Amino acid sequence: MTAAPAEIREDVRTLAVDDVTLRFGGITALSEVSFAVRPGTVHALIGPNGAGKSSCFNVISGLYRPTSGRVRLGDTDLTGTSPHRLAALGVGRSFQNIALSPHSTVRDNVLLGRHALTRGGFFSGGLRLPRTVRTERRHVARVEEICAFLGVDDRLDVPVGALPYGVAKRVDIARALAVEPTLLLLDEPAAGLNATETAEMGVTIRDLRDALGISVLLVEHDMGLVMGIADRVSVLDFGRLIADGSPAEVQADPEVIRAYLGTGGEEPE
Amino acid sequence: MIDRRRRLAALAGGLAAGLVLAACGSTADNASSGGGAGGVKTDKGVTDTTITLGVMTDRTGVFKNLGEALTGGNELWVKDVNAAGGICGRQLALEVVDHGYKADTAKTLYPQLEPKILGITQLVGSPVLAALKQNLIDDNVLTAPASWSSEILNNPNVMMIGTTYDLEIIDGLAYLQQQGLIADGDTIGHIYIDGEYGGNGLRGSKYYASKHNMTVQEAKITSTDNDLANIVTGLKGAGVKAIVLTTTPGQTASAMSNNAALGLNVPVLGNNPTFDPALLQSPAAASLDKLYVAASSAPFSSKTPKAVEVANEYKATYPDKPKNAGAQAGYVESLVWQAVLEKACQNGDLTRAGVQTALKSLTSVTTDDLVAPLDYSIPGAPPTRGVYIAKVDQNAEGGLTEVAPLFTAPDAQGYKAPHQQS
Amino acid sequence: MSEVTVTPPETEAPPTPAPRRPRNWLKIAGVTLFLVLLVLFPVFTGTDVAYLKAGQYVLIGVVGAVGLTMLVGQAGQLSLATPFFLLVGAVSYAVLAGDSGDSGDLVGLGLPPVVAAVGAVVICGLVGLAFAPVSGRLRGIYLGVASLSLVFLGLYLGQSLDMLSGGTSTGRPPPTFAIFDFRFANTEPAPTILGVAVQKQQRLWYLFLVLAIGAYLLARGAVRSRIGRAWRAVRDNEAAATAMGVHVTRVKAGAFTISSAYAGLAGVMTALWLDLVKPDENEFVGTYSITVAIGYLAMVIIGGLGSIPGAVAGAVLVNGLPQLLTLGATEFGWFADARFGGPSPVLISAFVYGVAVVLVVMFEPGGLAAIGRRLAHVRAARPTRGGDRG
Amino acid sequence: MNTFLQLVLNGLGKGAVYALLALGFVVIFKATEVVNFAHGSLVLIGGYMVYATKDALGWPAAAALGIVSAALAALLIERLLIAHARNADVNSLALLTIGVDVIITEEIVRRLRADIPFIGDPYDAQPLQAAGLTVFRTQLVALIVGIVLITAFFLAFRFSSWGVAMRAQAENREAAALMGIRSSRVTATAWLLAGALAGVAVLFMATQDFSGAGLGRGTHAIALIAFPAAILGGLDSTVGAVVGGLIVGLTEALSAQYVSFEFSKSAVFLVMLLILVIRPSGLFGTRELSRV
Repeated sequence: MTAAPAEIREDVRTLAVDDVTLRFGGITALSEVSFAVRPGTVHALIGPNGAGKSSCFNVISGLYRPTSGRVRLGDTDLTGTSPHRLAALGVGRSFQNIALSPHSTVRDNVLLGRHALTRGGFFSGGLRLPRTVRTERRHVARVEEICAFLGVDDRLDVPVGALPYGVAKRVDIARALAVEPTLLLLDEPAAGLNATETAEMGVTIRDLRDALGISVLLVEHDMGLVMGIADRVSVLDFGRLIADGSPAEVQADPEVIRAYLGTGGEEPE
Repeated sequence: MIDRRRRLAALAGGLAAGLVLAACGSTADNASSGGGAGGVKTDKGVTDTTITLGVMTDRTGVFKNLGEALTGGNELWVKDVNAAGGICGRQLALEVVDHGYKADTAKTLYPQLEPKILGITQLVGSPVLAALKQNLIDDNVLTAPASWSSEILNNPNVMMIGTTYDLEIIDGLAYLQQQGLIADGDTIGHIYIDGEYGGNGLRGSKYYASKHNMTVQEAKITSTDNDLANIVTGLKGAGVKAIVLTTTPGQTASAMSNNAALGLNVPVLGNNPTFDPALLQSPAAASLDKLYVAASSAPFSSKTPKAVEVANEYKATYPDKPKNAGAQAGYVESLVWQAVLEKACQNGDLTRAGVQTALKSLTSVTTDDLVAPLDYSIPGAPPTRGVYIAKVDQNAEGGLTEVAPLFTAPDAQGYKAPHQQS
Repeated sequence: MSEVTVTPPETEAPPTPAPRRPRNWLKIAGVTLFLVLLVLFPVFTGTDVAYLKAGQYVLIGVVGAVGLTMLVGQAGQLSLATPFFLLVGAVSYAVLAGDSGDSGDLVGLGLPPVVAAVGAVVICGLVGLAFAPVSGRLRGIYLGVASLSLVFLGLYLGQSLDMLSGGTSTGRPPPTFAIFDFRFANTEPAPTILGVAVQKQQRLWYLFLVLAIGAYLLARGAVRSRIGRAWRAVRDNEAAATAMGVHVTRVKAGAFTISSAYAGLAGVMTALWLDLVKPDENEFVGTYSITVAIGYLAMVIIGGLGSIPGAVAGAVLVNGLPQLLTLGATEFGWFADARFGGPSPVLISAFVYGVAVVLVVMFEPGGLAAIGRRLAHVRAARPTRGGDRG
Repeated sequence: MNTFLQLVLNGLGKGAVYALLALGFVVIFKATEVVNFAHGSLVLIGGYMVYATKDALGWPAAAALGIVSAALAALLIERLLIAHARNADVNSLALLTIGVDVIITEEIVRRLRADIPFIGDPYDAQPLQAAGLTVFRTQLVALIVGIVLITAFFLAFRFSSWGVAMRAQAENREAAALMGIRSSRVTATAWLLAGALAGVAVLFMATQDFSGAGLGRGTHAIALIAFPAAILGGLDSTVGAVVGGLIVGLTEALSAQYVSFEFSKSAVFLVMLLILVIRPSGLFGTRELSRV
């Protein structure tokens, strides 16, 4: 269960969530939450509905600014960083409700992930200078590699809107990978998938961690998936961190059991 | 015939392919020149049997009422002249195009029309005239515009028919003062459409005001602003003793009706384009009695014999066309052309340059008093300074009765038009 | 950032460049033929300059519509401000290249026409950029109506700043365009092509053709490149775009800037086409009016939002049809009863493009571009929004 | 002072009609999130029917017929076109209404030919004067009709089953559908009502008192001025429509006098722009048009 990745890359750094509190008006969404995603691990963030998982995820990805506390990636403070700069810092993310451009092809969608790795505006693109075209070809090649890795390389020219949900989900992850992240944030990667697809997704997540040696932080409802692939699990309830440990430790934690039973929410499968 | 087919194909070609088929036609220049019948020199628009004049009018746009009447007047004249044997041994013909008061349409139509005509006997629309100004100069096309702004007299190819707007207003204000309706030192309001037409009228009231120590309260509007309540409210606040309008008929109605509604009740002076007989059927009808119209051409109901004759002929020929002063104005436009053509014929030169020369030699074109005698010898100057003053009259045909035929104020004589050269 | 080249398991295939589609000789031949026909158009029209004028007018529409479809279709920002930028472009050209007029009351800097034209385009881009605080904050119809305020503002400024615009009375003449000593005017003697003299109108046709093709290629390249992907990402999902490193505010502002610059170029062309720069007298009918705003929007809808070739097709329909019908009206006596309430060229054109807009939205959101693609069997799958492939 | 008061009166009177027009936009937007660019052409249809029949039927019957015609025309647009464009998003549907608007407007203008008929016979150009101030009868009638109709709308939104269904639909389309609220009926009713409002508004618009012009292209254009009223109030707010209408009327009247008349139309749009930059969904609006 805790197999370490093949090799730990030096550029993969620890994501530290440090004493984060988030308030909206009078409501406290997160209260003094701290945990760390170690390099090369698959780290899951779970909790019943309304526990603050999404808020926490959005703080990490820069969409919300915490009321207090810090989020750090290695030595870099992410707290005050504009969300669009995260990609360049090596943070890739996928979305719960596939946020792809339905009318664009798979290749085009995944290429967007290369945005922070490339340069060029209207004129360099418009004039199709040889250099631009060459760079573009290199990135297309890499994108096709990534797509092949996720098993969507046979549909590169298909508009995403025409794909089955499960496939689109993989394209979304491919796009997050195209950022060449050292930290991959996955927002409910199994949401909407059937049992077979979920199992495949689990394998894929392990594979990509193993192959790329990056860290993965996922928010997930599907306990089967989480317990199957996570190296470490953090549990939120009512905005507080109530447990943080290996899947086995967490499953045995009485407070976690109470939180899940008490709300009548998702039961561990 | 080949030419026609080629053009039809080119027309289709613009939308898709098919151009290849069109290429079979020749592109040789087919303009003829040289001596014609009776040893008269000709170039474009004149053959041995026909003189063709162009009409660029508005039949489908905002000035379609005016355009229809003007065109009717032009056509009546052609009929009359041809019945009397034509000019210079040639019959007259009109080539009429409709630009719908759109400059872009006119810009496309012009090159199609230009090779067929000697000159233009009616051109409606300030924006159209402005857009075609350079073309008219380049091609040396003599044009009688349906615009009476002295601003356009810097175009040597413009043949002004009658008094200009600025002079109409000067004469009109002088008439109001003569009648004791305004006095030196008064404040007067002027509502004007921003543009060649309104702006030229404003020039007139400013000139008159400067001569009589008056203050002009200006209100600039666009040609689609029809609700003038807020403006008249403001003018009332400023204590104006009279309102001058260079506006559309619809705007006149609004000004008049607010003049009454807001209890201002001052005399209002407009010029030819401000009034349309249709106003008498509008809800503003009851408030129109304060309106004076100073116009370079006679009203539709004018008692001038020639005006009566034209009106009757017009009514008989075009029972459905709108009845407004455009009929006489159109007729008189063409009458001046007649004088020019006859003179050019005498000179033996019916080329475009020839008609220009003929025009400049005319110092007193009479039009059976449809407009005052016209003098074209001073470049940039209006050819006449007299106006007809009329007042709204529910019972008169065309809605106006003359109160002063051919009135010329002393101030008008001393006025120097913007492009006047002496 | 590091581009790690870890070969993922289960794929032994080496990285290959994007598969090149086999050259479609039929398509290349078609495009070549089309270009040859465009180049020879002045030969076909010969002395019938009227058709050339109509053709030039279509090319103006092409430049404006290509710029607008990038903004509306690719970047997802609805704009009705095209006429405003046409006006700014036309006035800027006249001011930069012009003189102070007969009476000396105009502002004119007397720059060379090429510099003035480029300057006018840049000015329009900057004005578009200045609108960024609004265009960045508003979406959809709100932005559409907000951009409409620019048309009203343009009317007002055009009327008030007559030292720049020449005023609504007379306007001001735009200086003749010239590239070094080659003037876009009638000259004696004039060069000829296949026996047809290349005079002012022929020269303007070639100038406009080069500008339109340039604008087209630039836009097509941009749409297929990084910036195009960023536009579409912002259009479809701002949060996702942000996560991928796209600076949403900047990209939005950039799209508005570029589209405004395109409209500005169309404005310079309009000035040269009309031989006149003159603000409209009212906001509903005229060269820079709301009718024009609706017309440009119709072009990009009919063509297929975001599609560059579609925008060209839309421009041909919306700008070309009324011109051709008008020419046909005098040439062949069509619409003889327009003045008795019968159909007129303007009416028929409005009907055609009104119906086209309705039909496209109802049945073919990809517009003419999608229809064209289907006819050409370029692509089997049904793309619903055109220009993701340019 | 009198000038100022008179301007305020003018502004409020016009504002009442703008509010009626803005309400037409709001009703449809609330129910369907579609912005109806064809509102101006509905106004023209209503006005044209009044013009075409008032000599034969008398004004009251013709006015009723005009209102019904505009309502039916709106219903037809919804049933025949909008309802069949199921794949289109709300922004595309707004563009569709632009196409519809172009067609109807050109056709009505063609049918009017040279006429620009005034259709406010019973009250037009019969001003009431008191204490040096003038109240235009048209605007007074419009104000009263406006107050009655807008009150009726408020009540209907709150208490009628249609109003409840519509609010539910406005909150959440899917949920409303699940709860068995027949969305197509709510939508159709909204269009019908908006059309009727357009039919009522035109009775005041094509008058000497209100617009100074009869029915024509200009009448259609006034609907465009009402657009800022709906937008600055907030497209999904009934209160917003009323407040927006009055703001537009007053801005127009006061800026015409105290800045310049030619600035007054730009002023309306600039006020709208200012409000939008501060509150992107308008003064009382709760939603931005398209969601992320």
